[in-house]
Amino acid sequence: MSGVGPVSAFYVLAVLSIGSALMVMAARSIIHAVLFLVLFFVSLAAMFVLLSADFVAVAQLLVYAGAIGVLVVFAILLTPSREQRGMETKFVGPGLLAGAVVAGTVIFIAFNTNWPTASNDFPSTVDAIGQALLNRWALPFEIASVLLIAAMIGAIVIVGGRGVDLDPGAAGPSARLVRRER
Amino acid sequence: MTALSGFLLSQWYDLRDLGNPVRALIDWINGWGDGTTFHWVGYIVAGLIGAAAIGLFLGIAMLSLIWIERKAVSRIQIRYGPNRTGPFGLLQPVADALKLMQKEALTPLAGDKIVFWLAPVVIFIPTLLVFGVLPFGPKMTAANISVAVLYIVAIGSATPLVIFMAGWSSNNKYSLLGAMRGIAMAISYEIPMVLSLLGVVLFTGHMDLNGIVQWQQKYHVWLIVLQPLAALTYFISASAELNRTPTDIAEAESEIVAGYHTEYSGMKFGLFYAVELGNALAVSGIWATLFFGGWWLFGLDRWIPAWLIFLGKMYILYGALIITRGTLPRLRIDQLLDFAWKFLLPLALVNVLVVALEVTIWQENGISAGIVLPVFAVVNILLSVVLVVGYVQSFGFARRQRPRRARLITDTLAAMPQ
Amino acid sequence: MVSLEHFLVVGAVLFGIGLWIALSKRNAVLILMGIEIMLNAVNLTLVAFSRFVKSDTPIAGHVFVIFIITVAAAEASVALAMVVSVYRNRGTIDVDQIDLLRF
Amino acid sequence: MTIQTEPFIVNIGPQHPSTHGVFRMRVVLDGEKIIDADMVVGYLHRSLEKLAEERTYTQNIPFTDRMDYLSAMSNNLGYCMAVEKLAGIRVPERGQYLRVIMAELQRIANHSMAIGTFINDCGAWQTPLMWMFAEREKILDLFEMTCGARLTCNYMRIGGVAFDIPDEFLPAVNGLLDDLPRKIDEYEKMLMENEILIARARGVGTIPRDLAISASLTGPMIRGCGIPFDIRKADPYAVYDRFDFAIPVGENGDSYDRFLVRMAELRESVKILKQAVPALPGGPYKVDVPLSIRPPIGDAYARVESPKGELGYYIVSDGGTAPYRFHVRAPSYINLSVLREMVIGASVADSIVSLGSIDIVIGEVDR
Repeated sequence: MSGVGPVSAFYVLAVLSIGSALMVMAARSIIHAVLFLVLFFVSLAAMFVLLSADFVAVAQLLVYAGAIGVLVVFAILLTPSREQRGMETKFVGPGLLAGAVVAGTVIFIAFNTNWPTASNDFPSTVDAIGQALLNRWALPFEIASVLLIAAMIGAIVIVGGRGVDLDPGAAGPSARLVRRER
Repeated sequence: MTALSGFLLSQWYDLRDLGNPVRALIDWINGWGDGTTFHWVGYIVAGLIGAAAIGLFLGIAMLSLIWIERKAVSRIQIRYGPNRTGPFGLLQPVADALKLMQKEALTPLAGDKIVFWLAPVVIFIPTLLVFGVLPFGPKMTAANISVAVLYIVAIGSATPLVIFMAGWSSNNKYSLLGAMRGIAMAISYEIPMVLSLLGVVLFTGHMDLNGIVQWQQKYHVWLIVLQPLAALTYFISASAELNRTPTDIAEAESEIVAGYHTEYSGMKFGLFYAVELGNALAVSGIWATLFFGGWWLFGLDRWIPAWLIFLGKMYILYGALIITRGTLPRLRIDQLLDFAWKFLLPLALVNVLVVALEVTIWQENGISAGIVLPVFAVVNILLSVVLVVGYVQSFGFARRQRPRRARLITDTLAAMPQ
Repeated sequence: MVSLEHFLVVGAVLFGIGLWIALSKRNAVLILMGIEIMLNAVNLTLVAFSRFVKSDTPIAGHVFVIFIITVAAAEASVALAMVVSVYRNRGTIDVDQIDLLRF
Repeated sequence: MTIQTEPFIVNIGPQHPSTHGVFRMRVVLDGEKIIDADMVVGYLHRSLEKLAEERTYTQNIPFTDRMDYLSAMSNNLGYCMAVEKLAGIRVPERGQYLRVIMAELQRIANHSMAIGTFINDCGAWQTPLMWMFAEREKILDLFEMTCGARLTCNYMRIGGVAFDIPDEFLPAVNGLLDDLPRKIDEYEKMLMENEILIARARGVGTIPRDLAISASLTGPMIRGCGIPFDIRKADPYAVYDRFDFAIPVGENGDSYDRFLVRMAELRESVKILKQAVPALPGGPYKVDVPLSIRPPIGDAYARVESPKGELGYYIVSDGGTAPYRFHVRAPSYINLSVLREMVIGASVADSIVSLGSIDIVIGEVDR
């Protein structure tokens, strides 16, 4: 992959994705964290486009940026967190260490392996993925559908048949303004 | 004739395809130097021209839509509508925009200022991006991507998050209520929307919008004839995501003031307003492309510029949105969600099933399209009429209300309940 | 010139950040967000492999990513449902406080 | 398993698109459900009742215009009737008929407005409101023709009406009466069978019959509950006992029934007008009454069926030129008192529909 466009796009997207991932860690408010997470998802989708994986990119946008982002927002609003400070446990240092060790190992491996490289540029990934999903990987495909149904039922059962009570006022900046009645 | 057409057509001045002059320009740029060095300049110029074209088109379209909508709605409401600024009030949108720019842009003190400022800007992005894939003509797509149908859905699914940003950062209870309503509705209506689009993709075997238009051109039929159910469910669910009147619960004026943009003033409010119009235009554009043949009009597109046909269809279908806005009252949120889950979702599922069956029959037996498509059309139209009418008859609200008129009593004493 | 290693480095760094978030945050939703970042890092690596590594079925990388996205969606929905449920029962989603291993 | 949710307080109003003025409803919400509600009124209080004690009886008539500014004629009528009762003045026939004609025109105008705003509260984007406004405009034109004012007419006088009608008034009324039934048909077709409207208003804001009686609701509010209480029939004033008309009642007492009752009352008003206009007698339209009238010591209560319900005026006289005590039984205020029962347990959207179906005018609530 060469040329001015793709290379500069890669560096911009790399900085964007790593930066937004770091901001998820550093964000003061949990809503800001979610917004940075969505930015991270979007920049990763752009990265997939750069890798000429159009379908995966669009699926990433649809599922992560659309569905999971909204889901996380819902969960945050349903579970108002009283305190915004002290979001970190005492494992900040060890966690950073662990992350650095894992990342370092992977980078070390990446540079010390002789990858058999080729340039697989798929002209249209939709056709190819469709064929692959329904022929070679038909069984995992079916299992995935079962998994999705199981997850749906499971989520409904866990949250309970009592109906979801939305409590929008208790989250976000307005949490401070809430006064208890009764 | 052939010599004449060769002289007149497919040159840079052939206005049937506005892409021609752009292509001529790009070819000229690519020819600089030894013919390969300056390709990146052409790359950037092409992108800039595409973005500028979409931006310019959207700007003009929004200004025109403000006038059209105000005028049409006022006709529905037996008013004159704007008629003071310029001939027929044509300068009213400009006056509106100037007024909005002059107004003070307030920021709530206790809100989240960065997110508050960001939301009206970010909400423009999905609108712009959708117009990037709409085919205005056979070769007039800013970005012809192979997964355009899925792309549209994916882009659209980002909007509720921006609505949430606007509602949450305002630190206003009405805004937050509106944002939550908007998100709940967007999630519910996305499913029937995707399913109705799935029917189209299954039937045509194309996921790029131009391919779908060309399919309709090839078989000489509009897809609404073949898939009325998908057209209906798409139109309802897409217009539900637009926050326009029958379904504008996210900014329900009479209930929660203005929903998620209660706190916005000046041009920031103007941006929300413009995005609403732009999204409505985008939906009518997608509807025109998928179900009404896009830039193709039974061969007329050879003589009339294709982009004019597309624009005409887009504006005519926008009229449907104006009429629904002017005539229908708003539903309550639980009724809207019920409608999505209990009416649109089953219909869309039935549509997908029927389409899958029909495609299988068609492809497996290799029947010629001339025989099979009319049959499908008749079957599908009958099926959709039966389903919709049957649903309304058995579950509609009108069934349950008994006295259509108030009881009239002349002898009040005798009728007084004891 | 961008090669496979570039993408692998980005993927590794993202994985590390995800791990850091998942290990060090107190809020269950944030931990979940860390896990999502880790999954996405893996997705990036897989797509990069599929694009750059010689193989008979290079599309396998994309298919794997599709499955991961599916599983991630299922995981996120169930996990968030559990978070909501735990909050209702315990009144907190602080993982330090949820140590009874039962409702 | 108890679900922990924190209620939060929302002020619906005093600045809100659909509180019909400066009415404030302080609700405690649980999600979208209202668990408690407080009504706060008084933002438009002008102490009309106290001011009236300082002015002569005739000077008080303009005050009544400004209470329910959407039905000024009915307000004038009730006040003049109370003073006439106190002073023992008999109004000539022509004056009585003119009063009835004006009051019924006013009822049509008011109900047009009430129905229009009610459907606006249900979420229509102003189309029905504008259509209804078109009818109201024609009636306001008639008022302008008669007394020069459109909204605050100040037309009734103690002992009759202020002016006789101009020559072009009766043809205009007849034209309107020929036109109106067709228009009402059109509105019924447009609104009554609208599924969305039925879905929004049916079963919303239901008032039980015994609550309606014990809260002393009047007007379309109580008739919506199925009780045919109408002052025009129960305690006929002016010349209402000479006309043949019916009292429309609803069945369940929900918002939709109140809307139906108002729709039917449009038709009944047209019926009364069609009888009253041809029967308009000649003769004087007013008896001569001194400008600063001094009624004998005593008190009087007169009530009329204003479009919103029983509008009563209680006046105590100490023999001077100004009333000693002046009290108004305002139907908007008393009908509003059940709003709390209507909205608790409902959602925000439903509470707005309930409020819209009461048809309040803040000028009358606060006086």
